[in-house]
Amino acid sequence: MTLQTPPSPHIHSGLHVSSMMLQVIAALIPAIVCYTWFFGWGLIINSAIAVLTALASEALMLKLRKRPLKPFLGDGSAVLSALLLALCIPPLAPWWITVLGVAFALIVGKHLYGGLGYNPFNPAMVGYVMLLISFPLEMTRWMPPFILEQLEIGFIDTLGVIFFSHLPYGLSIDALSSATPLDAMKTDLGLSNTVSEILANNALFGDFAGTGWEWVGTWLLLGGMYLIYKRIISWQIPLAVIGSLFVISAFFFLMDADTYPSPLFHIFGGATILAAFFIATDPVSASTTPRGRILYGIGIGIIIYVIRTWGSYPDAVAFAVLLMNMAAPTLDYYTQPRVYGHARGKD
Amino acid sequence: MHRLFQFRGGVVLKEHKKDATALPVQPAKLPATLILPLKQHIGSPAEPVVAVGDKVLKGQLIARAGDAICAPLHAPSSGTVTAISDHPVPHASGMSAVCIIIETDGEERWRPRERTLSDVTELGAQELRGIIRDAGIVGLGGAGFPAAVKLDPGGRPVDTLILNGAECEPYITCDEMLLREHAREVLAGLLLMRQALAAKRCVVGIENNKPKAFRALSEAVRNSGADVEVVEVPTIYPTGSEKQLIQMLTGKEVPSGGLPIDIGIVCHNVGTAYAVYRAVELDQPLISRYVTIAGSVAHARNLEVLIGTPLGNLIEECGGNRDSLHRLIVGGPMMGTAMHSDTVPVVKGTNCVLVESTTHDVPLPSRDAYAMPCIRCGNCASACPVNLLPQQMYWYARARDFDKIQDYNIFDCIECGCCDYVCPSQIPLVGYYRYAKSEIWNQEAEKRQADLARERHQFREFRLEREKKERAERHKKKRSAVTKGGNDDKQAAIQAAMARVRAKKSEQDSTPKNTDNLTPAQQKAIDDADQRREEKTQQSPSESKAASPPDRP
Amino acid sequence: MLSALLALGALGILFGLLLGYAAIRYKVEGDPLVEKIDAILPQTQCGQCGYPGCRPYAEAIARDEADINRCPPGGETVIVSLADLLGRDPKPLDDECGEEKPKMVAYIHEEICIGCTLCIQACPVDAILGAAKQMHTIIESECTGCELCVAPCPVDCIDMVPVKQSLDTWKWPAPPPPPYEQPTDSGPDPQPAGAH
Amino acid sequence: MLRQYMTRSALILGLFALTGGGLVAYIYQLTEPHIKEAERAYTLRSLHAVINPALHDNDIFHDMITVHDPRLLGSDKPVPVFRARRDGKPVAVAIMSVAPDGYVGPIKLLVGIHADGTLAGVRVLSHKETPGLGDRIEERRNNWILGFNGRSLNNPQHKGWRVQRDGGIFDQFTGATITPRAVVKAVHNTLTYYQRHKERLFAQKSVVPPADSDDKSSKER
Amino acid sequence: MADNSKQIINEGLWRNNTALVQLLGLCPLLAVSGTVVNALGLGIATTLVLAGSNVTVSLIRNLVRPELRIPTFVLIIACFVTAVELLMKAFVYDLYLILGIFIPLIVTNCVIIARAESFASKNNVGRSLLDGLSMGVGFTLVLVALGALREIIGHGTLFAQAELMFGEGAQWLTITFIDGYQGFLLAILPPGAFIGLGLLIALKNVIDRRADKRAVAARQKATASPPAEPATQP
Amino acid sequence: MTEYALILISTVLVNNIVLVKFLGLCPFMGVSRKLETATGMAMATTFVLTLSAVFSYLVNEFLLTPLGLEYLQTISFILVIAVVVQFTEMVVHKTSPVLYQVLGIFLPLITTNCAVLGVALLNVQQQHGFLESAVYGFGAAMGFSLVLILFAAMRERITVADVPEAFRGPAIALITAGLMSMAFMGFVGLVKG
Ligand SMILES: Cc1cc2nc3c(=O)[nH]c(=O)nc-3n(C[C@H](O)[C@H](O)[C@H](O)COP(=O)(O)O)c2cc1C
Ligand SMILES: Cc1cc2nc3c(=O)[nH]c(=O)nc-3n(C[C@H](O)[C@H](O)[C@H](O)COP(=O)(O)O)c2cc1C
Ligand SMILES: Cc1cc2nc3c(=O)[nH]c(=O)nc-3n(C[C@H](O)[C@H](O)[C@H](O)COP(=O)(O)O)c2cc1C
Ligand SMILES: Cc1cc2nc3c(=O)[nH]c(=O)nc-3n(C[C@H](O)[C@H](O)[C@H](O)CO)c2cc1C
Ligand code: SF4
Ligand code: SF4
Ligand code: SF4
Ligand code: SF4
Ligand code: FES
Repeated sequence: MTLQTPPSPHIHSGLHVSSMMLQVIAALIPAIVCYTWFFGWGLIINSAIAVLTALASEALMLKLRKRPLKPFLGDGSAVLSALLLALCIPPLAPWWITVLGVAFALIVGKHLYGGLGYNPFNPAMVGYVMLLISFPLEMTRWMPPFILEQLEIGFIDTLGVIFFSHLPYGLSIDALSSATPLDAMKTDLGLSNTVSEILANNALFGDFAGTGWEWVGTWLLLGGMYLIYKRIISWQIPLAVIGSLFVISAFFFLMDADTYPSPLFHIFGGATILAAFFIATDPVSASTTPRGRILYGIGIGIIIYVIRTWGSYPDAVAFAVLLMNMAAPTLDYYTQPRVYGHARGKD
Repeated sequence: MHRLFQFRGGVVLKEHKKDATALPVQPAKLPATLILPLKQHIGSPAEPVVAVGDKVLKGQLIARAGDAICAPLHAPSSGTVTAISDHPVPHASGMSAVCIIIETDGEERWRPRERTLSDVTELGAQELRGIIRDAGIVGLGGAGFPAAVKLDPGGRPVDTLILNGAECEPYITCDEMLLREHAREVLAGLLLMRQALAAKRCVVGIENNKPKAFRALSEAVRNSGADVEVVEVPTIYPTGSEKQLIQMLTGKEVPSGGLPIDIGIVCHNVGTAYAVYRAVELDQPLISRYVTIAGSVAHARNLEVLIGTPLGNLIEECGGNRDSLHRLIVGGPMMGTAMHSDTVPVVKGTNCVLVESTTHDVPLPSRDAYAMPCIRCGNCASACPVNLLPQQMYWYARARDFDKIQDYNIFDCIECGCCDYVCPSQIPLVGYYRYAKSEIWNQEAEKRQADLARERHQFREFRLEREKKERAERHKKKRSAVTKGGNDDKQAAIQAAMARVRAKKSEQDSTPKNTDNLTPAQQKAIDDADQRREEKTQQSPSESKAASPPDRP
Repeated sequence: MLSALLALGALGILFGLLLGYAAIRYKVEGDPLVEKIDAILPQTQCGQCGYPGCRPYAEAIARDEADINRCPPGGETVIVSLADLLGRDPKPLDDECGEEKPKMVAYIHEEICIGCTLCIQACPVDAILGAAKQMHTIIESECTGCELCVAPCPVDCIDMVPVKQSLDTWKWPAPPPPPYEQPTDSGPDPQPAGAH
Repeated sequence: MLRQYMTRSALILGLFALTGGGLVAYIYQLTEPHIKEAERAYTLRSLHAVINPALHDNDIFHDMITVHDPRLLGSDKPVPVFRARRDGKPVAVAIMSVAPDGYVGPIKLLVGIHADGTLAGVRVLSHKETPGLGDRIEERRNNWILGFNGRSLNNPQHKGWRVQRDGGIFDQFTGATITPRAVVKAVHNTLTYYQRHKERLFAQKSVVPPADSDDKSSKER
Repeated sequence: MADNSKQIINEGLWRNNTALVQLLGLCPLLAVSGTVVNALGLGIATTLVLAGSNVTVSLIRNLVRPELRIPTFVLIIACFVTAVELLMKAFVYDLYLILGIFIPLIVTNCVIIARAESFASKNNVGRSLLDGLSMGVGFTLVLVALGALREIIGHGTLFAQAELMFGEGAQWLTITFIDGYQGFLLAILPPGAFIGLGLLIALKNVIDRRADKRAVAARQKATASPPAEPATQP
Repeated sequence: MTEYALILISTVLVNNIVLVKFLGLCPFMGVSRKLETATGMAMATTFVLTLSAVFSYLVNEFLLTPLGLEYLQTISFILVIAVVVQFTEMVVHKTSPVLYQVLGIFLPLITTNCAVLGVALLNVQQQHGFLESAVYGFGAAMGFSLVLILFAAMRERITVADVPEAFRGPAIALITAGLMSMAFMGFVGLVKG
């Protein structure tokens, strides 16, 4: 009888990568349901396309790299990336947008680096930014929430739009597309309107951010809280992202409320909440030291605000995340925590 | 109430301490052979003072301490020395080392008492340390460092003596049972240690999952009226680690690369205190200890085991099946070492034998068959009690970047395994750190060797150069002497030739040129060789052809 | 045309003066690089690199005359360190120099030795003891395993034996890479090269 | 020693500089006329895209002045104005004005205006707008820019000089309103400038275009 | 010698290709590979300068002293570049405008100084010329390949604006693959340049590895066959 | 003052010399294998780039323009750069062995860094004044240093990643640079002009 001689420790908590991923997916579901309620079946269809593409790309790359499929297809990370990317794509975007984005995300953003755990950039955001800079037209064609336009396009109609660019009877593409609240705000500010005028004159804006969007944001917030509670994500990144965005937007808002929208608008507008809890927290591409995570989050918050306010893009979450992904290894290197028994102040 | 300071990180583990504390401790059965590795401690191996065939008495010295950091060895029972040879020892490598093997005679005959009992409170520190050293006591809590050395503050003031009764690993209960059954003796041992150290205060830390042990010791303290604080500490792994316990009890941190004594603290295990008591008061050297046997055995329990008892005997005694063993861990599930064989003996530092067999339900929830890639989730860093970045160290260990890994302070890692335990990718992190550490040590050793080789090579170059020059000089002299010609020069030429002969002769007589600057070890090697040479020249050269290659020193 | 010539000529002369001045004024001698390279080499002094010892090889590298992958005793570790130091890409060991082998030491069968002293003359680190017509012995702790003493021995009494492992020299093996990361085919392998 | 060394260094480098410089200068002299011609031809091509060459008989390339009006012409640097004449009488001007508020950055325009104030043509000289969205102002991609031909300050009336979405008559692009808006505004401003300074624009004495200043402006593409 | 020049050519075109292996001259490579025509234009200009400077450096290689080496080489290169620049300005002005600052920057194209330093300053004129030409052509080939890749993916065309280089008559050269192709902007934008070159290098790795494997297999066969031969003999 | 700040933001982020303007790519790819060397290169380049931007401005303004010799810009600028680099190297080598250890091997490489000549030429092209030229040069150098250091830290991680064989080394590094440049596109429009 030969005895097993693995190194210590000989027991394990039983935590597993796939269970983490599954919990994150679970935390997204309420928000997805809410999104569908306000914006129709588009997201569900896109998600399905995205997940299928993700699994196919992942399987293809694993085959090419001669790696076993089972542990990696089953780990849930590809599905999660796909869902997060689908959440960022306009609900009525043509199918090939989703396919291209997800495939790029997983092949270039993830597998060229060695797959799970090795990608320095957030794959979903790599896919998204690629789409945004390559297909700005398709990627900026959002739709208004149903309750505003009194229109409701059903499942079949949505399929028609996504797969065949086939518009439902009696609807023009213009009726189906509208800017996001952030986009509208930016455009109108460019026309020298004041924030309060803009908010008052456009039904797109709800109680504190965009109609519909604010509810999606709330559900995402709850989901994120759940993840923090379960210790799937650390508190540092979400807090730093939202905190820094709040501080900097409050500063400008207090200086000049006419040209700078309120902190609440910034936090619930666009993809801030999604980014803070689900995207910036992607463990693989984020900073991993406690202090590094705080700086990483602050960086994201500030970049989001700077680009939103002075740059060309109405929302900047994806850029901010990628930019800070870039900085993460450097941050990790320079923010090593003080080790037990080492003098304070000298890291 | 004593103020507690929280250390960072750590994990809460599931307890498995109930089973083994149900039965009282009793001595284990006397095994037929006792196997006593010469090195059961940190430091140099002990040197045998008995020969094969010698009869020994229980407690008799069988190997003496060679230098300062060493511990002598005593016969745990009476019997005959049957061999002094290689035998598997409890080591992760599964390798063998030199052991004294004693066949017991079952008589358990003690050696005569060496010291008559005096009033121990009057013993001086030096005397106490002498007794402790001669009793072969090493730390019983883990590392096995000779206790007498640790009890010598070397002139530095000792503020606090900490007695470590935390016993934070699941399954292990030997310290708890010891406290429950011998609280008074442990306390006495503690006071003796304090006497040796002249420590200002004494604190005993006991995890709050051992209320009985805590009560027993508190009562003993109250009864004796001694000035000792007994403190309950929270049950978080690894409170039992010296550094973490010190931080928890005093709020101080042992400086990196330093020792607790540097901040005026000495920490000992409760078992060590008990051993000190027995050595000083009862004149009994360290020949037995409490050992927990747990896991896939019918009766998990603690036994008082003679040092040298093979593990297999203990497993059988507790109703385990030696044939269906799957994994055999010496120590706890977090820090313990998996053995290659169950014939290895209990040594002084063995506190627990954890058995996992294929026939019993497997009690240990272990890692998956293989690891996923690290997803940098940082769970490991949150769990690390030393505040390291395990994920980075893993990353560089994998990449064999041993310079970088030292930037991440790998040598502060206490190998507690917390990071490993919480890692969702189930990576054998500690395995990587051990690998990296031993590679680094090895590289350093090689570097030292290379430096030595460079030095010797340079010296040789220098020597050759010198010889060449000398030769050239001589040559020149000779030539000039010859070319001068004339009668009176003849004389000079003859003299020069004679000088040459003399020089050559003295060169041959003196030791070879390449042995100018030697270390004692080298000198010894030379002497040995010379001796062999001498022997050889007496006997005929072809006789001892089968000489084996010498071992590396 | 003329102004162009003048302007450029003037610039050229000015800069030439400046650099000529600096070349003399700030002249530096010696090359600390050799020391650094030499510190990395294993000092086996075996000459497998094609140079008569480690230092000459170090000098050759510093002069950019020799590649960094010519030292078999140093193996991959040395190549990687050199690549790091010199900012080059590591490459596999040049197989014309030899291959990486486990560390060995020489052992003289003392009963065969005739005391010819040829091995002493060959040993680059004076690791052999003995005198004419007397038995010779290797000082094991000094022997670098360079094998240079093996060939000269007229009676073939020198063997290279592997360094014996003890508990103190034992190394923890690297945990085996998970099966999915086993290198799939040839090419550089980023994984630790398995257990030692 | 030092002096000698320095002089030798200086001589060597000076010699090389001299030889090289001589050769280059020689080539320069050979190619200079060609270069001048190429530059002229290049600018003329743009100019002729906005002003029909049949309409004038002067050397429009050299009949140039620079004017300065940051508010209406969108640039705080002097802006070149080329003048077309027939028989000495003013026919048209081409103004290199700038639309400063493009989506990404300023958009350089060449606005051709007939003497009567109608637009002869507008072209985009350089811009940084989003490819695929804002870049449809280029003639290469879309003939939107030709929609200015024939317009004037009164055609449409003031309110009409906007994109449709803001209540004007000019198309915008789906998903990109800002770029056309900026261009429309800049063209309107340029027209206004012309209206105000018409007389002076033709009267002022021409400066020979410094060869590199206009090659610079076109280089930035 | 024949073998030697073959080796020089092989080095330049493939084995030690400046762009794919040495990773030198990346700036122009990435910046002007938006279309094939631009790429070709810059490639030719670079090759000319490379060959010219290699020859000159090789001629004067014994004249310079250490502290002046780099300044002198750079000076020579700069003269060639300025000459090329002036010529381009005079005769292909439109192309000159598009290539813009990257014409003068040929001076700092690391390839050129690297070849001057590591080859021309140690070899005779003939070999230096050959080296310059093969390195330059190797560089141009990669430049054109990258240009083609980006142009096809980005615009769906090939040889667009050929008239810039070959005059108005050359418009027919332009090939349009898909009419109404919207374009995949990523390929034309800066990121596309980096990623495209990355893919080309990966492609070269794959090809090399295949070749290596084949060579190894061939060698094994060669060593394995001799014992087999006697068996085939009657 | 804001003018200079804008130039800085523009050169560091919006028109990053490496990722957007495509200058200085060879050192960017060549000396980014290790964080420490990258830091050394960044420091050396910052010094030389700023200095040569200033000197080139002076040569252009007071020698070439008055004589109408603009076509000799390339030649004279590169001479200036080569001399600045060479001089710096010799001085550092002699006066500060420590600094030379850090920077020594990078200095000669800087001559052939397009960014240095590029900045000198761009300064002329954009008609920058003295201070503007200096700030522009410094900003470009900061932009270079920023991405070089970030890139080096990323590469250290990528080299130990399980990258597919064909992509190991320069291929994946270039793709990373591509993704970095994609991220930098987010700054488009931050400074109009
Ligand atoms: C290599 C080594 C050297 C030590 N040297 C001393 C020493 O000189 N004096 C001392 O009091 N303790 C010394 N110790 C003991 C430590 O202070 C500590 O108590 C011992 O390592 C037990 O700690 P552990 O079981 O937590 O690992 C040494 C320990 C080791 C491992
Ligand atoms: C992670 C870890 C856990 C430990 N747990 C205990 C423990 O529970 N009880 C104990 O006495 N020693 C424990 N030790 C050993 C102590 O650090 C220390 O070596 C010992 O208390 C010193 O006493 P000794 O010299 O008397 O053995 C642990 C060490 C480590 C590194
Ligand atoms: C990636 C991206 C690029 C854009 N590029 C341009 C552009 O080049 N020109 C422009 O006018 N608007 C551009 N926009 C702005 C939006 O499309 C903006 O909403 C639009 O100009 C407002 O007009 P709309 O109401 O017609 O959508 C861009 C937006 C995004 C997200
Ligand atoms: C908390 C959390 C957040 C995640 N966020 C992302 C994300 O933003 N984008 C993404 O592609 N994958 C995300 N993942 C999935 C996974 O980490 C990712 O695919 C890895 O980058 C793949 O190596 C996330 C996973 C977790 C646990
Ligand atoms: S816990 Fe495991 S997966 Fe998470 S960062 Fe640490 S090593 Fe990586
Ligand atoms: S084993 Fe080392 S790294 Fe891991 S938690 Fe313990 S001290 Fe930290
Ligand atoms: S091969 Fe290595 S060990 Fe041997 S001489 Fe050369 S450098 Fe030294
Ligand atoms: S004894 Fe032999 S093998 Fe050892 S160092 Fe000397 S010559 Fe080399
Ligand atoms: S080509 Fe630009 S730095 Fe080399």
